[in-house]
Parts: sequence; C-alpha cells; structure tokens
Amino acid sequence: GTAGVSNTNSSGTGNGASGSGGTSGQYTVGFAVSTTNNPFFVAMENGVQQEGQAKGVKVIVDNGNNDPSTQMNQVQDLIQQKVNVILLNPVSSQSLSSAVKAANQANIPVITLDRSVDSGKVACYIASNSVDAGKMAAQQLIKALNGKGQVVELQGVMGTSAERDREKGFDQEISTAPGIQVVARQSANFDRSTALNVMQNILQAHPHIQGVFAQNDEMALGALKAIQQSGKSGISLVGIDGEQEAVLDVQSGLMYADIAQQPTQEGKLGVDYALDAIKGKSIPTRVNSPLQLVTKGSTFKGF
Amino acid sequence: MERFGAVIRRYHLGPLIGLVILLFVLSVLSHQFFTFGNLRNVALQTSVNALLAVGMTFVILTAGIDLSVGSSLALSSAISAGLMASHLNVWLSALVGIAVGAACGLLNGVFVAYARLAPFIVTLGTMTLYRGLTEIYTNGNPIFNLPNGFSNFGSGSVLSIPIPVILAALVFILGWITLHRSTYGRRIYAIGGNERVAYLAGVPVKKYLVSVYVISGVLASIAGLVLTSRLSSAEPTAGTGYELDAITAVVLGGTSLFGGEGAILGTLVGALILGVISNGLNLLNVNSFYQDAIKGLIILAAIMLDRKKANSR
Amino acid sequence: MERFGAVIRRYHLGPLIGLVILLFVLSVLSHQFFTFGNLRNVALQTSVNALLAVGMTFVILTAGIDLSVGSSLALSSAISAGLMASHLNVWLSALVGIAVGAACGLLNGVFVAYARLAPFIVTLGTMTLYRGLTEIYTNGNPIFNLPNGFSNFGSGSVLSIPIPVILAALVFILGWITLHRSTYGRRIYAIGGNERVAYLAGVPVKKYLVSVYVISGVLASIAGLVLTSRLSSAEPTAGTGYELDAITAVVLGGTSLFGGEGAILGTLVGALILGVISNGLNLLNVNSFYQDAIKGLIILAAIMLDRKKANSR
Amino acid sequence: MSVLKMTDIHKSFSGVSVLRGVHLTVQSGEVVGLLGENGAGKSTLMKILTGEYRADSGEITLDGQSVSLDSIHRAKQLGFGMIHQELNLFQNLSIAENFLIGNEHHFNHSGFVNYRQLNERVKQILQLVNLQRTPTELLSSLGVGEQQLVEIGKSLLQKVRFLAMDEPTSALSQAETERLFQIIQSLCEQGVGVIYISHRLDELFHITHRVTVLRDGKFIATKPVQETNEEELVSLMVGRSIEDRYPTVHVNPGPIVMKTVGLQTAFVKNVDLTVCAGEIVGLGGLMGSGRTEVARALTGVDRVTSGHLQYMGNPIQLRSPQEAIRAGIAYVTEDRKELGLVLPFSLRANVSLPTLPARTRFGLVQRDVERDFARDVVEMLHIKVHDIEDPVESLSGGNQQKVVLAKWLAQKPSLFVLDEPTRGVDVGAKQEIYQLMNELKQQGKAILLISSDLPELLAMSDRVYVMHEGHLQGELPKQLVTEEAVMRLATGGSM
Ligand SMILES: Nc1ncnc2c1ncn2[C@@H]1O[C@H](COP(=O)(O)OP(=O)(O)OP(=O)(O)O)[C@@H](O)[C@H]1O
Ligand SMILES: Nc1ncnc2c1ncn2[C@@H]1O[C@H](COP(=O)(O)OP(=O)(O)OP(=O)(O)O)[C@@H](O)[C@H]1O
Ligand SMILES: [Mg+2]
Ligand SMILES: [Mg+2]
Repeated sequence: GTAGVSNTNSSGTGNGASGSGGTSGQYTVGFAVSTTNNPFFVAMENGVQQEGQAKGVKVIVDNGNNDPSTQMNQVQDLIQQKVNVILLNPVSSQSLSSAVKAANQANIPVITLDRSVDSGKVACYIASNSVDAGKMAAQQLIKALNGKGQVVELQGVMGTSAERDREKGFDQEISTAPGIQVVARQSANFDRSTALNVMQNILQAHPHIQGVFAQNDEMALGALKAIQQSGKSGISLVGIDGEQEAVLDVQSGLMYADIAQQPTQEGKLGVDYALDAIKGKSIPTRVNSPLQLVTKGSTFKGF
Repeated sequence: MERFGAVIRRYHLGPLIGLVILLFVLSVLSHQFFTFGNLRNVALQTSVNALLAVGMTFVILTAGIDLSVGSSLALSSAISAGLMASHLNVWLSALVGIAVGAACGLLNGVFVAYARLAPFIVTLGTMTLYRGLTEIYTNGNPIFNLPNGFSNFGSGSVLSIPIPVILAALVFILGWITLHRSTYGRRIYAIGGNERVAYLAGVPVKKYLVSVYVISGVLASIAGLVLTSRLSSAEPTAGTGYELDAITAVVLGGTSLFGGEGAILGTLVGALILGVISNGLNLLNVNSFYQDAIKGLIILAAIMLDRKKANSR
Repeated sequence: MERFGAVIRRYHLGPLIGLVILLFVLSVLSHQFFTFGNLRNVALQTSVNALLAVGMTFVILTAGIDLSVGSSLALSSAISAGLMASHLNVWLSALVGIAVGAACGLLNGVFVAYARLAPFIVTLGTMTLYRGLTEIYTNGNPIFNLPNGFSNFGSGSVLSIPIPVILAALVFILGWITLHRSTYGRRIYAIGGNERVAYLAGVPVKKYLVSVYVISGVLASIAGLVLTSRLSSAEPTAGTGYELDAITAVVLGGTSLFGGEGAILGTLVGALILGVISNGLNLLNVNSFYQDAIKGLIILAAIMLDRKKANSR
Repeated sequence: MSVLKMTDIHKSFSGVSVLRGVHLTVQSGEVVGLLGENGAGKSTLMKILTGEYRADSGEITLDGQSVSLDSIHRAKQLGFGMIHQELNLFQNLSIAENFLIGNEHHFNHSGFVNYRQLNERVKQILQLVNLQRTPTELLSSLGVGEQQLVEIGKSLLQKVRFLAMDEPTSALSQAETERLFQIIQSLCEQGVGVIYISHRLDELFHITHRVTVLRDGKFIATKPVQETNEEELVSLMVGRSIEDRYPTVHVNPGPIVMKTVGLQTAFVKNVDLTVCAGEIVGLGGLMGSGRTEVARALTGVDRVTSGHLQYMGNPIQLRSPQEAIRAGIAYVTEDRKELGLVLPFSLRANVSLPTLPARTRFGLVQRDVERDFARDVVEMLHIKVHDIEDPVESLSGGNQQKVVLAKWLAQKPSLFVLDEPTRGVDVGAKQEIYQLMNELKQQGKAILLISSDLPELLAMSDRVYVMHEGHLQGELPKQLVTEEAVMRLATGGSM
C-alpha cells in the first residue's frame, strides 16, 4: 500500500493547535489508519501516538489493512467505544463516506488525514494534494532531462486513489514537455521487490530511458537497485513520500529528487486539532501541508 | 447421552467451545464487548465473510477450493454498481450482478468438472482473470453515486438487527438445510468422501461439481451487494484477500480440505471467531504491531481445541 | 519409445510444453525477449519463488501446505539484517537467519505432526504470528545500511550467471536428488500416497512430517537472504503473498495438493512460467489494467495442456 | 423369465488385452459362478455389465434384444447391479447414508431425505444380512467384513434383475457366508439372476447352478455344476491340475518367538498366546471378534494398556510399527486398499517400502537392487503385472494381495503376522502362498495366521486359537481342530 498525498509544511509542527497538556486526561482519540504495511503510515501512527502521549490523550489505533470494509468496521467499533474524536486516514474516499456519516450521527467529530472522504461532515482535513505531488515529480523529471528523453512510470496498486491521483498529476504535467516520451507504464504494486523486477524488465525493453518516476519511495528504492545492478548510469529517478532511505539517496545523488511528505507531523497535527475540537475551539476545515521538494543538497530529514 | 456425544462429534463443537472461551475472555477484558450494540457490530462485520464462507463450505466439501470468490465479488458488484449508477432499476441491477456471480462460478465449475483440472489452479487463474476484468470495467476507479435506496439495504435494520445479518442468517439456515437434510447435500458429502464411488453409485458428479462453484459465485455476488451497499461504492480492489478469510472460517470450523467432512455450523463458528478476534483487538486497543502476533496465537489456540477432530484428517 | 511416454507421464512434461509455447510466443512478440540478458533476468527474478517452491513441493507431497513461507522469510531476513546492521559478522548473521527459518518450520511441523492439526490452518496461524513478530522486531520500518559484501551476494554473478540463480539451481538439483533418488524422498512420497501404509511399513511419519516443514522454513530463510541482499534492505512486509506464488508454481507443475504425486522438475517449470509471464507483460508494456486478465488467461491456458495429468487427481 | 447374454466380449487397457472373446449367459432365477485366476478378467467383465467400462467389441443382449451399456445410468435402468470386489463405500458417511447414495429416489421427500423411512429400511436390511449395527453409525467404524455386509445389503435395496457379486465373501466368516447364501436363494426365488465370483471353490458347489471358467481373458468353458468337480474346475482354470490344495510340512517347533501375557488393548483383553519358531498358529473367530486387534497389538500399531509381550524370551515394548519391523516382526494387513498399498505407487516402490533402509547407500535408494527384488517376487508369487513400474492400482484384486505379502519377504523377519493373507487370491496362487508359508516355517520363522477361510485355517495351522468378543475363548491343538470345534468356540461356547 502506500501513502496518499499529504504534505506537511514547515509550519505544521503542531504549534498552532495544541491544547495545553495535562488538561485532557480523560479524552480518547480513535485513529483509523489505512495500513501499517508501509513506513509512511507507520510514521503517521508514530506522530499520533507521540502527540497523544505528550498531550495526555488516550489513543486507540486501528489498522484497516487497506480494506475499506475492515476500516468501516473499525470506525463502527470506535463509535461503539464512544471515543471523543475520530482521526481517519481513509482507505478509500468513496467507501469510507458512510463510516463518516455514522460518526456524524453519533456526534463524534471526524478529522481526516492524508485522504478525505467524498461525503459526510469532516471537521478538518489535513493533507496535501496527490495530484500536485505527481505534478511536482513530473517537473523534476522535465528539469533533469532538460525537456527531452524517454521516461517510465512505475505505478502503484491499480485501483487505489494514490495511484490514480499521482498518475493524473504526472501525466498532466509531463505532457507539457513535448520532448519527453513516457515509453512504459507498469505497476509494481507500491512494493520494493516487485519494483526491482519490473524495473529490470523495463530496462531490458527500453535500454535508453533517462528518467524514472516511481509513485512511491518503496518502488523508487527498488528501481534504484535495478538501475544500479544494470550498470547503467545517468538515469534520473524521482519518488514520492520522503522516506528516510530515499531522502538519503537523494542527498547522496543516487536519486534525482523526492517529493517528501511529513506523515509524523501530520499525525501530530491531527491530535492537536482533535483536542481543539473536543474543547469546542474552532478549527480550520482544511489544513494544507505543502509538499517538500527534496533535492541534492537539501537538509530535509525524512521519516 | 450417546446422542449428545454423537452430536458433538458430528457437528464439530470443538470450535464452538473456542468461540465461547473467546467471548468470555473478551467480556472480562472489555466492558464494552458484551453489549448489544457491539455484538450487533460483530454480527454485521462478519456477515460478508459468512456469506462467502457458506459457498466455500459447499466447494470444500467436494474436496475443491474457490480462490476466486474475492474477485467474483468485485466483478459482480462493479457491474451491479455500474448499472445502478447509470440509473437502471436497483433490483434489476442487483439481479444482473448475481447473474455475473453465477457465471463466474459456472466457468470455474466447468473447468473443474468437465476439463478435470485441479480446482486450486483453476480458481487461481480465474481469480486473476476476474480481477483483471474488474479493473478493465471500472478503469481502476470506484463506482459511487449509487441510489439511496440501495445504500439503505446495507445499513438498514429490522427490529434493530442489521439487514446483512438477517440475510446471512437466512443463507446459513438454507445452507444447513441443504447440506444436512436434502438429498443434494448428502450427495455433496458423498462426492467429497469418494468421488469415484459416488460416480459408480449413479451420482451425476460433474453437474454437482459445477453446482457448488455456481453456489459459491452467487453467494460471492450477494456478499458483494452487501459490501457495496454498506460502503455506498464499488471498489475495483474490493474483496482482495477475502478468499483466505472464507477458507479460514471453513477450516477453523472443522471442515476438511480433503472433502467430505465438516459441517456448516462449524463454518458459522469459524467466521464468528475471526470477526470476534478483529473486534476484540480493536476494542482492547492492542498495539497494531502486536495485533498480528496475537491473532496468530488465538487461531493456533482455537484449533488446538479441535484436536480430536483433526486427528481424522 | 515406451520409456519416453513413461518419462512424460512421470515427470509431468505437460507444463513444460506450456512453457515452451509461452517462450515461443514471447520471442515472436518481443525481439528483446529471447536475449541472454533478458533470460538471465527471468532466471534471477524467478530465483526467490523457485527457492520457496522447492520447499513447498516437499510439503505438498506429504499432502500438507505451508502458508507461512512469506512470513518466515520476512522474520528470518529481518533478524539477519538486524544483526548485520549492528555489525555482527555477515556469515554468522546469515546463519542465525537460517536458524530462525528452521525454527519457524519446526513449530509448523510439530503442530502438524504431533498435535495432528490441519496444515492449512496451522500455517495460516503461524503466517499471521510470524508476520506479527516481524512487525514487532522491526517496528514496521525497513532495515537498511547492510554491509556491502552482503549486497554483492545477491547482485553478483559467476561467469555472468547471477549468484541467486546458481543457488536456486543447486537447491533444485539437491531437491531432485533427494526426492527422486533418496530413501528420504521415497518415504515422503509414500506418506503423501498413503500415510497409514507408510506408517505400517515402518516410516517414522511424524519425524518426516516435521522435516518437510523445516526444509520449507530453511529455504524460506535462504530466499529471504537472497531478497534482502538484492534489495540491500529487509522490509517488514517482505514476502507478503509469496506463499500463493510458491503454491501456484508447485501446482502448475503438476503436483497434486492431495499429496504423493508430482515432481520437482514440474515445480521448476511452474516457477519459470510465472516468471516469464511477469517479464513478458513488462517487456510488451501491456497496460496495467489488462495485465491481470491476461495473466489469468495464460494460467488457465497453461493448465489446459496438463489436462491428462489432472484427470487422475 | 429373462436371459442376459454376453457374447464375444473383447477389452484391452492401453494396448494390453484383458478380455479376448468371453461369453456368459445368465437366466433369471439362476446363479452362475464365474471362475478364473487372479487377473483372468472377471471383475473387468462385470464392470462392463454395469457400464463402468465399455467393451471394445462384442454383443450384450437382454432377452434377445441387443443393449448398449454406455453409462452407469443405463446399466442401472436395465436392472444390472453389482457388489464390488473393492468395497465401494463412503467412509465419511453413516451406514444408512451409504444406502441412501444412489437410491435417493426411494427416500426422497420433495428434495429432502426422509431419514425415518431410510433408517427403518436400513435396519431391516442390516437384520437381513445379520449385521448388528445401528444405521446411524459411521461406516469407518466398521471392520472390513462388516463393510462387506453393508456392500451386500446395498444391492438388496435396488430392484435388480441381474446382480453380479464380485467375491462377496472374501472377508466373511462361515456364519455370514451362510447368511449370504440364504439371501441369494431368496433373490433367485424372486427371479433375480446372479453372477457369483469367488475363489472359494466349495462355495460354488454350494450355491451355483452353472460355472463359467475364464483363463487369461479367454473363455474356457461353461459347466453345469452337477456335472463337474473341484479338480476339473481347477484344471480348467489354471490349465493344469493341482494335486494338493493345502500342502503341509511338518517341522518340530523351536523356541517361543512371541508370547503375550495378559495382553490388553482398547479393543481386546486377556489375550495369552504363544507362537513358536517353525510353527503356523491359527487365530480364528467370527467377524469383529478382535483378531485384527490382536495383530495390531503384536506389531506396535495399537498401544498395549496392560499385560505385556515377550519376544524371543525377552519382554518387549513396541511403540510403533517401525520398532516392530526393526525387531523382526512383519504385519501383512487385511485391508489392502487402505492399509496395504500405496495405490499410485509402482509395484517396485510398493514392495520395497518396508525394506528401504536396507536398500540405501549414501542416503540414496539402490534402484537396481530394488528392481531385482521386484522382479524376483513377481516371479516367485506369479504376480500378473505388465511392468513392475505400473501403478499397483491397475492390478487385479488378487494380484494386489500378493504384492502386500511380497513386500515383507525381503525383510527376513522372525515373526509373520498374516491377517487374511489369501483374501481374494485364486486357488493356484493360494497354494503358492501356502508353499511359501511352509518354506518360512522350515526356515524357523514363526507365523500367526488370521483367516476367515475355515478350510485354510484348519489345514494350514499347527494349533488354533479362537477369539470371541475381544478375548481368547480357547486353544485347539492340531488333532482337535475341526470346523465344529472352531465354530463352537467362536460363538462363545466351550471346548
Ligand atoms: N483400469 C485398468 N487399467 C489397466 N489394467 C487393468 C485395469 N483394470 C484391470 N486391469 C488388468 O486387467 C486384468 C484383469 O483384471 P481383473 O480385475 O478383471 O481380474 P480378476 O479376474 O477380477 O482378478 P482377481 O481374481 O484378482 O480379482 C489384470 O491383469 C489387470 O491388471
Ligand atoms: N478404529 C476403530 N474404532 C472403533 N472400533 C473399532 C476400530 N477398529 C476396529 N474396531 C472394532 O473392533 C472390533 C474388532 O475389529 P475387527 O472387525 O477388525 O475384528 P476381526 O476379528 O479382525 O474381524 P474381521 O473378520 O472383520 O477382520 C469390531 O467390533 C470393530 O468394529
Ligand atoms: Mg477381480
Ligand atoms: Mg480382521
């Protein structure tokens, strides 16, 4: 599975919204995370847990295993447990709408992280735009290739929103550079070892590619191994997520760029706004956490 | 007394004891667990897997297996939802979905029964095929904007019992009657016990084999309708991995993968054990990193209770 | 001539014919396909699944199944990688990983052989358990920064044949000798053919059952080392779903899930068919939405060729 | 009054000719015996009649009308039934349900099983065949003999006009056999034509009107039973005459090889018996009396709950068959299909299974030694097999039985426990097996012979123990062994 698109800008360190710690001992926040099969969401969960501890809030975490109906069930369980706020990182925007409606009926505020839902009342949506992430990646590739050459796109799990949106943004932007040709689009399921194999095969079919866009860092890291093992050089690789390993590879020049998000911060922000919501403070309905571009020389840390 | 012992053996009450212990432990650990609202949730959350598991029981009793249920579910519900979204009558769309499920099962059954291919590999192939067709049909996008009336079916209740639960209960009762009381059911057991002997006794083995896969496909499509209606959308990735849950429920319920042995009540218990584990781990707020380990241990513990049965594998 | 027919029957050359057709079609469709470099890639990409499938063949021949291989792979490679990352000697770390794989298999085997529980459900339980332990051990994060020497093992080659391929080939040869030439192998077939007859003929059935799960666990850990070394990192999610690929390779190769029938060469062919399909679809740059459907159709077509064999299920 | 005629039937399996111009005629109300060596083609001929196999050529007529038997269903419609040599039963179902499958229309109540009616009817039939079991018991809890009674009972449920019985008595003892004859008689009175296959010659004279003899897939002769005798039938069947059907040799018994003291298992109690070197000790009793269970206790299969075994003068504990085999005890099981053979394995692999460790070098099987042994036993026991690499499931029943016996010969054990070793074996081969037993006896081996074939038990044993309901009822020395004495003990009487 993979990240949706969230981005955290530098201001998103939880300063804006925190209730003062210690006053909230009895509050419970339910966090329904789409999956913990991916470092991105593990980091998000860590953020939620850390901030919960810091603010003295009890946190209940449910892992949806990327299955909408499992997550729907978990939201129901959270409602059943009468949590004060639900932090929802939905598996699917469409499918979790009914879960949000159920929470609305039970008068439990819902804050969505990284992805939102299509209908139902959401108190606050903390994320960035997946389409933008795709666009930024395309811009980096265009820059790296000086506007001409062959590129390939490694797709995530077909049918997931992250896959669709990143592809959409990438396609829109890449088409602005007529000199660039997307010679292959293949799915590697957001998975590192699959990406290694798929990239090997693509290199076989298209030995002259100059750029690779991987829809997440796991695939970028797999593709990097394939490129390294093929002995080819001069292929620019761009990923999305801001995973520590990928960020390090960008800084050492192995990858061209990474479009980073800060899931830890996003999780922290979620808890902070949750406390505000409990206390009846007004909170913004949309918190935009901009994407962080990581290129060689940047000092960004990653998660 | 003798009859009682026979009943335990015959209907595999081992897993039931496991379920009861699990319920007891969870009631002690969480005061929210044994409330009407929560048990209702457990039942609701189990309903989709339970529907699939009934069909899987039929298939496994013939020593077959159906790995394609999750994909059949996705394909049939995508098509139903697509028709609904384009304003076809809800009932008619649902019927078309069920017909698609039946067709998925029919193809499996024909390969297994008439081409005499191993069910595992046939349904593995169709699992991939039906998933691919779903992706092509939906272009990878979820189908939403379904009529409200349809959504109510999955989220409504009668006498505060959710409609999917009632549906699953009906299917279980029907399944029980069919397997344990009808001549059809006895013949299914006979085929699973010894296909060749059944054939020699004049059972039209091929038709029966086809029929169990059709039943499985139809129930997968019904499960798909429940799921689509609960989520108000049909996802191209819906049902991924559900085959494993359904098979687990069946096997946990004491049915042998080698066919001919087992009972549908066991399947119900197996499905409930799985549902209760997930619900309980959530209620107790077990760290998600520990959940898998604990779930694995509970499954192992549950089958240990069924040891005697398993002996006669 | 007569002997030749027997060889075809005995070693299930049906799938091999399927593989040859597939190779032919792909060579026509893509001029890159039948090049040394690409075939080398296919072999390399097949090596992990091939290693798992050898162990799975042993298990399935006893009428068992091992769903836990993917998780055993993840657990053992996480522990090896963890030790390497903390600067333990590479060889020693690798050995510890293999020991962990053996322990995973031992637990499975003891449950199956001594507690007489159904292998499906035992290994389903341990699949979840071992995955959970991996998550706990890694805290959900990949382990990287492995020593360079170790990475070379997965990406290096001898006479331009990749080391993982050589390793898999060695394991296949060993597996073939063991299954088809050794007393041990003969007894494995006997257990799968009729466990009670084997027992009455003096085969220590329980020990043998344990041993096949240990073999499977050890090969899973070796596959894990290959994977970790190729990726220069150990992922907590590594190996997810690999059990299905391994089982598919075995069954596609003509081995019966009911035990006692099949051959390891079939498994090799089965694994290669899967590897070739993935490679071919990538080379031809088939639209991802169509890949699943095409893959499903190829699997169905491949087994149709093996019809005669499947008859005698 | 109808007549069934099979004329010039030919059949081959993948090029190997099995039936070559066979004729058979049966009239309603008549019992025709079908006789032939193992592998002569008797079962194959009957399977053609029931639509399981299709003849390659030949004609089958019913009352002069040619019929085509192209499906099981068609044969059933015509009223052709069969009691299979290999028990065709569902181990996973109850006794009653075994009657149900294939006869659903009798107990069908708009799609549902009328269990009350079924159990009632099955109860009647069980009484008729003299099986003391309740219809709801699981079939798998029955011994082989009892299962054979179920198989017989099943045929009574169908309205058949012609019934083929393929060795129905091979696992039955005297009492059940007589019961079966009464049943056959009443079937005949109802106008059913019966084809009766058996390797127990005396039975043919008891029950049949005419006997048809096959040899090597060819029709040899049909004789009215009054006009022939055992010698003639045997020579028609094997192509030579057999002088001494039960050859015996005298050997002075050596030391005690196996002695049980107060032996008790979950199924038998207080069994005290001895078997000496150079001795054949018989173990008789009715079906279900626990003879097999004694064998299982002596061979490490069943746990001994009290009492103990003495082997070669020393107490011994056998925790598994492996230990028994190592100690030199061989167990020839009665149920060849379930317990004797790995059916998909070749003959070669089957006969070498218990002796594999001895045929291993550097962990590898010495295949040439293995092959030589397989060829030797095929020759020694005249096993009819096309190729030692053929799977044993394609062998005829009697030949399969010989394979079960053969696999223990290489082991050179000191004690042979033979449970119904000649079940389904033809006269000629039986004599060969007896000669083999005699040879073993001369070599100083101890043999415990369990048999339901009374003439065989009486003739071959030096002493006979008789069991009754799980315990030893008595011991008969050679000079006192008579059918009457055995039957008296077997039914709970005293000497
Ligand atoms: N399905 C089969 N495939 C190949 N050969 C077969 C098959 N069935 C029977 N045969 C062969 O046909 C021959 C006749 O077998 P059949 O079972 O009819 O003998 P039978 O007269 O019944 O012997 P028995 O007295 O041992 O039961 C045997 O040599 C046997 O090996
Ligand atoms: N596994 C078992 N479970 C329960 N009862 C059993 C089992 N095996 C045998 N029995 C019972 O033990 C008794 C003796 O068994 P069995 O019929 O094999 O004896 P036998 O004297 O060898 O007779 P046979 O002539 O059938 O060989 C029977 O009543 C049988 O049903
Ligand atoms: Mg026969
Ligand atoms: Mg017996």
